[in-house]
Amino acid sequence: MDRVREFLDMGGYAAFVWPAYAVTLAVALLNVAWARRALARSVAAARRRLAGGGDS
Amino acid sequence: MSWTWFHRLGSPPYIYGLARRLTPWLAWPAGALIVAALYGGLVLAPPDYQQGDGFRIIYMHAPSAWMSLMVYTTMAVAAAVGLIWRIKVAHAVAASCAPIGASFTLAALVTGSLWGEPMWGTWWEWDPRLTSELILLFLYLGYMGLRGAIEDAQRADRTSAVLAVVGVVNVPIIHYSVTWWNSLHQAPSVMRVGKPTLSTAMLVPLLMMLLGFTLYFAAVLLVRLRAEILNRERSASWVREVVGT
Amino acid sequence: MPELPNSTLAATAAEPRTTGATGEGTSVLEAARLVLLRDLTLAFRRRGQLVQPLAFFAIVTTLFPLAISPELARLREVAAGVIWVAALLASLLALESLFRDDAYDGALEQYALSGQPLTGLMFAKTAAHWLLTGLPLALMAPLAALSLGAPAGAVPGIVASIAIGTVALSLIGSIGAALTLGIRRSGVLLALLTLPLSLPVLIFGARASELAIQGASYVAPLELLSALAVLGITLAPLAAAAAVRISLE
Amino acid sequence: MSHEGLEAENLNLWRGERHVLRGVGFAAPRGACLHVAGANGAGKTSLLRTACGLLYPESGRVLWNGRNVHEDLPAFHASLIYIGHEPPLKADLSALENLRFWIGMRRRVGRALLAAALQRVGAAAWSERPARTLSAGQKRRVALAALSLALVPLWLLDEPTTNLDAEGQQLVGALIEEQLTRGGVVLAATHHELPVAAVRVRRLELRLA
Repeated sequence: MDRVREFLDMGGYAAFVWPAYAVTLAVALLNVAWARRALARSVAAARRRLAGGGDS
Repeated sequence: MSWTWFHRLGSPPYIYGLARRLTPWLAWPAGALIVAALYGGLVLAPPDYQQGDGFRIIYMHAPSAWMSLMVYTTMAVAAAVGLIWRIKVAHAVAASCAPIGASFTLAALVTGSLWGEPMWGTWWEWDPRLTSELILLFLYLGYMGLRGAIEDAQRADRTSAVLAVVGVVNVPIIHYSVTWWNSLHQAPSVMRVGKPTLSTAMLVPLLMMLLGFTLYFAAVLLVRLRAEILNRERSASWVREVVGT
Repeated sequence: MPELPNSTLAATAAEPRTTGATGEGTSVLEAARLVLLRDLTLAFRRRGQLVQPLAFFAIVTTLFPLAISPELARLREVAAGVIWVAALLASLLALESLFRDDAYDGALEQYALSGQPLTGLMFAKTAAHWLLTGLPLALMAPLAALSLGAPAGAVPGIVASIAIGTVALSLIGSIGAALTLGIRRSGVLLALLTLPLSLPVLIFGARASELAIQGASYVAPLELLSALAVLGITLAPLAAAAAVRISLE
Repeated sequence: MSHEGLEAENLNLWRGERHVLRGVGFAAPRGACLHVAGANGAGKTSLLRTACGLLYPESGRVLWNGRNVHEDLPAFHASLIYIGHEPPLKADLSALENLRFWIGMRRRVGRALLAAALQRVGAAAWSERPARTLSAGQKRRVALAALSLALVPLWLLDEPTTNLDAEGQQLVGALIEEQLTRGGVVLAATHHELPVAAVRVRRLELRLA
């Protein structure tokens, strides 16, 4: 338990290290989510276009 | 000019299919590398003798900064290719890059600031790297602003491509001028903590992280690319196949 | 139609490339001169607009003593920065109209279809912009500098740095103006595109002015500034021409 | 195979989501006038702008004297003049000044030539007035003067007779006939009839998408 606490404490730098990791990994995960959402939207839009008829 | 050559390299259905097949081959190694590097960086690597555990921010800051520049370069190269050879897929690549690059530039700024507070004693230091990173963020914002302001998709592609190319020519000049400016104004009394010298145990996780983020970028790019290709595609036949109506 | 020499036309029709060689056609330099002349003529027909950037520059530099302190000693420390930021913004202010009228009345289209290299014509337009904003700003900057506590000895350095720096600013601005063609209410976007790219000019220019105010040698930053201007002269018209062509698509 | 004149093959052009030109092709050999007809929005202007190389078609090509125009755009542009809906006149310059700058970019013209051209289109009386004060028809006439001065083999005219009175329309016809007699090529997009002898006119009908 102490080792976990020590690890989480980051030698007193916890207030800086963990937010840095959180921000960067959040950006990384958000980018995955955004990309997947963009793809889903484009697929839906393409379906609508095709279903909407016409040749465009 | 050979149009057949264009068609093969810039063929949207071909690239779309390739992107779909390639994505998992990039995404899984990327995830594995990043997780392994996290363990290596947070647990295995010893604390820095000067900065203690604070140096571990490097494992997030350096990849973010690396992404911000690499993505911008990728974007500019794709934009130039699209501009010169009028390849739609290349413009789709450039369009996919911008939001990824901008978000990681922001991450690099935030992590840089979080690193600066314990090391320099201030949340913001007009350090040449951070300043350049800030300007890079403005360049991304300008690029996305320009793209968003133009309604016609084709014109948005080509106009923003010119901006990306102009920007990439300027990035080194900006960085040089900022470094030059910084060297003039550095107060000699402030004791500056140097970047840590990395031992092997520190360096290996960093390199893994950089590689992991590069693969990660490629994977995310390919997903976005598929979306952008679909947005640009007008001929129905192959789209019908891939979206399955 | 006695005024049209038929023989010339026959030659032109058969071989379009000879238009430049027969002596009848207009050279690039001549065409660029015409563009420059046209822009200057137009500007002087609307003198009111000509004064606007200068008045803006004067007002901004007046604001600083009011906002900081009337002590010349304190103002002297920031004088170079104030003058440069004001000059940067004043130059930016005049940019929006650089291509707007030409795009609106079809002149850009005619430039693009003139058979002349559009790059050269863009350079001429930028030169006109500099003559109408950069040069007057450079001539006015000493007044602002003196009012901010700079010594008289600093005048040559400040004039030189603003004159050379605004060349680069006009060139960078021409790219931004060309990129934002056809966008409604493009003012803020233009600033967002142009200002980050202008950063090196600001850094070297302000440094040269600062050294001039301190009475030190300002040759090094002035050389860097000149290098930027030369780089801009070679590359910026290319980018502006590309952007203009795209705006016509 | 090389042809003298302007040709287009299988042009396909999109504007945003609209498929404006669908496989349009034409041949306008020297001495011929191509009348591009069609309803508003049928793509007449787009066709002219594609023909002069401003727009890049998705597929197809435009050939001038048998060569793809995009191979050497400046040379192609030096041999054409394009006049859009609105004559490209600066509001603050006089008709004469406008003409001097416009044509001067392409070839040297002296005062005498400019004056003669303006005289011919009936602009002598108001050639010193700022373009801002001119009527739409008067501006058109200035554009006609530019046409007669340009000395180029290819004319691309968008609605050349709009805003002109009967006499002005006859003038358009006469200018086009002269251009054809010289062996020039004229592309004229209009939904009116062209005041040109029918034997020299080929008609290209664009249909609404």
